[in-house]
Amino acid sequence: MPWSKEEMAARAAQEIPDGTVVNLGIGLPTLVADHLPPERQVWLHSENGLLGMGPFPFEGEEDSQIINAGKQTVTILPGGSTFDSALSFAMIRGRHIDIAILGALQVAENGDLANWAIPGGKVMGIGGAMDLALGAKRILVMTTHVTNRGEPKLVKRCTYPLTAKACVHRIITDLAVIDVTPHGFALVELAPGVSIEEVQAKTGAPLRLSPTEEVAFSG
Amino acid sequence: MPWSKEEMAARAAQEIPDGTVVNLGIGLPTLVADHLPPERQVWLHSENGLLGMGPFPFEGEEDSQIINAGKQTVTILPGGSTFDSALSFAMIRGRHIDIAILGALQVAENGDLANWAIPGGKVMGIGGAMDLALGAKRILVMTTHVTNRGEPKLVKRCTYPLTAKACVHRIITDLAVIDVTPHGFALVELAPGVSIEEVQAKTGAPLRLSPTEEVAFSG
Amino acid sequence: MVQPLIGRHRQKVVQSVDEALADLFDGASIMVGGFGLCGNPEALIAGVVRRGVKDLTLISNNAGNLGKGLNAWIEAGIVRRFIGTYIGTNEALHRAMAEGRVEVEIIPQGTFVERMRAAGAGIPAFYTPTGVGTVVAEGKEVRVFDGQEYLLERALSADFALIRARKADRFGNLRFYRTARNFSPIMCMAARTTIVECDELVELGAIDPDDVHLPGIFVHRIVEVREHEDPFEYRTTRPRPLSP
Amino acid sequence: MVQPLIGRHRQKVVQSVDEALADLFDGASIMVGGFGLCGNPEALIAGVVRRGVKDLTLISNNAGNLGKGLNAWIEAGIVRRFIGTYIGTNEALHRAMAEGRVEVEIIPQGTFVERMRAAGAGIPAFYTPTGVGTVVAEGKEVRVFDGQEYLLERALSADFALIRARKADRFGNLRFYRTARNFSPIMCMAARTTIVECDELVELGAIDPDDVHLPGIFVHRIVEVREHEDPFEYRTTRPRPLSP
Repeated sequence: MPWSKEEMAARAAQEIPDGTVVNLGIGLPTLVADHLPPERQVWLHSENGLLGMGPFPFEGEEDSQIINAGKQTVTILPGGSTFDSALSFAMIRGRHIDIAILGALQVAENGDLANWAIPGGKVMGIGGAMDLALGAKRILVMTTHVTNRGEPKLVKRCTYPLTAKACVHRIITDLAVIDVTPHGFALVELAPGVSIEEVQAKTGAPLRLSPTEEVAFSG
Repeated sequence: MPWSKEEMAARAAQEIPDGTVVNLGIGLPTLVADHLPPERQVWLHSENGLLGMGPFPFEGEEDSQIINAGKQTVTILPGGSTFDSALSFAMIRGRHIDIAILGALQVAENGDLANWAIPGGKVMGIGGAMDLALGAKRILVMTTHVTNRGEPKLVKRCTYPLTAKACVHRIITDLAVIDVTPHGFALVELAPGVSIEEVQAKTGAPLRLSPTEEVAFSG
Repeated sequence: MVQPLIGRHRQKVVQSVDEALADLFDGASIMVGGFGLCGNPEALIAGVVRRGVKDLTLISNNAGNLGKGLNAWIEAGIVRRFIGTYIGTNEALHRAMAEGRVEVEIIPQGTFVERMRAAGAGIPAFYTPTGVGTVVAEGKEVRVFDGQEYLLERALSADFALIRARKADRFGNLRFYRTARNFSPIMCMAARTTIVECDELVELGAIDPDDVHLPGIFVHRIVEVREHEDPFEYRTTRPRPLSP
Repeated sequence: MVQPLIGRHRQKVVQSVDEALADLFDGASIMVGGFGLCGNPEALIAGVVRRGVKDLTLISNNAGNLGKGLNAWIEAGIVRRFIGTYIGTNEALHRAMAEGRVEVEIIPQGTFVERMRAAGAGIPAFYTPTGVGTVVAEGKEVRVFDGQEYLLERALSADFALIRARKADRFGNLRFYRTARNFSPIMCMAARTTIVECDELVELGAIDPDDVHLPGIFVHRIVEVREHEDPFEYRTTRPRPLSP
């Protein structure tokens, strides 16, 4: 059975070591925060100028001047700091962020990421996506394995406008965990009850089954 | 009679309008601060990261962590601020400083300034000199008219290593006030009892006597 | 002897928004602080519509949302060109784009703010890794340093910056509050004329020198505005735990 | 499943200067904060001499003065190369230069700090007006933007930064005091490993989020050192007015 969104978030949370700085993209990746065990010290960065982001506020304690990059009201943990956008993107572009978890429209087998525009669709904008994809030391992607129309999101070459080239390290979908290696996609883990054949059928590029035979990409 | 150092400083102080941000170089220019009338609101910038510098502290109130760019103990006026060197030089290079008053070894008739190194002499370093000469909107130079050995400091072409090209607007020496114009040096004012002939004799380039005939350089 | 003029730091506090905006002009480029609706100079934004200028180039991260903030400029038809990073659910802007009323230039957010910082810091151009191999690279110089490709990006200045601050003194030293800071201090540095709307005007010296977020050298005009809506864009909460 | 490692932000506080400096190595490049003797990490500077490393590249504005501060490194003969902006009356450095013991590279101060900021911000190179037409331009690309000449300058990084802060919490959020701030926050951003000597270690949350001068993301190691000399370089005073 494929993983639910919350199960995907829980699985992604396992990818976050203690003592790291992590940026969670808008949408699916935002869910990961709730699955980090309290004893694990993770510093969440929000590119609008906040490090040490806490959970959503209790009702009645919302402050419209304390938001995340998705413009949702959040809180600030002890040890948190606020700063201007130039410093915030110095953190990102300067490779000081350990992990960014991003959504995707397409990921290519060489690690190219497309996540900001659909050809012919409404222009939604770039925001911090290109800087994050390029700047964080390790890029995890969280996405459904296929589109609403059943088309693979993991492909040989992206056909949508790129966010950044060869930047993705690992992909967590509703069906599997897949690494981007120098030899293409490599299966790391399957959702319970999902077969290798199903994942391969829904992936637009060859899937290697023995990732341990290859040296994994490393940031 | 030539102006004394204090008289030069008093004359230079007349060049500073109310409501400006001014950087005073190390040495002679530092003396200008004492000649600013208290009602004139001048914000002194020190490139080590201080805006709103006040006078030297009263004895017993020195703080080794509050210094100017000459490493002298100073004070901070109400409305003063401290900041890092990157922001300090953003102020300078970004043309946010109204006036810098700098010392000089040589000034050329086209406004070239040499004030950081003597060929064959000890290397003293550049510090903030090049940024200030280049970045402040108006550059005043304070210097003795000739060297200890009687050689002109105002010259046709600098022979010492340059600080910046075509940057000087006005020069205040012990003998005169002289502008740099598109047509070379132009006399603005003489120290009392000093003759035009003496100034011309001690200046290494032609001195125009009717500055009002030319359009003055303006920052 | 030259009679000194009065410098621009002598008198910055003005008594009204209209006075603060008196020298705006048609065709001006205007930076506006804020991340979405957070940190907007609300009174200055409304004042610009009242002022009646047009053909503006708006430089701001988002251009408003939910009919609020800079949506007022889009709907008033006074923006000819928008330079920003994200549109998202900004329906006013989507409409204006579709109808050809507003030309839109989208920039990666890190490049957007770094270009403004460069303008304020006297840096005419810099290289960045962001956008290499994407549409952002079109028409731009690509250069290799130490084996990696970078794009050349130019400084981005503007005629005016309209900025919201929590506190200001009369020299223009500013304090911002929480994530309302975002692009504001950088825009103060980048614009030729910076106009600040502060919640509270304080005495010189009320802000400790070490606690000034943006020194007053970058500020040209200050107006105190005590009332703000500070709207929520997405009010998200979590359940309060039951008391034991 | 990959077993997560421990990230570098888990445990930064160390109990001694020697522990803080344990991984220094011969030939390392080391940035040291301070403007002259103001804002020096005194215990770390002394600790490096004790540590016994050599052939260092020292990146600091002045390299000490009056026999104090970084003069200790010059006199101990552990510096092979000095990159800074000003020597002035630094006799120890003048002697070492004359004797050919230390190679010196002098950079304009604004370029010096901007190159470090670039390194910390992921900018490999930028253009600056400073130094055009001077010896600083030698060997550098000159490029015209909008009719004015600029020099191409490269980012400046280092293996280590040794930094003094007034306050730090265990994540490494820092507060500096007055003009002791100078190059320190920028060096924290620029170095691969940033080691902070703080006067006072405070609890997480003791520094308000808006009052953090340098967020802890840029800090790798923290040691609390309560006693400092903080020497005067030039103690200048004015007469106290007589009481009436």
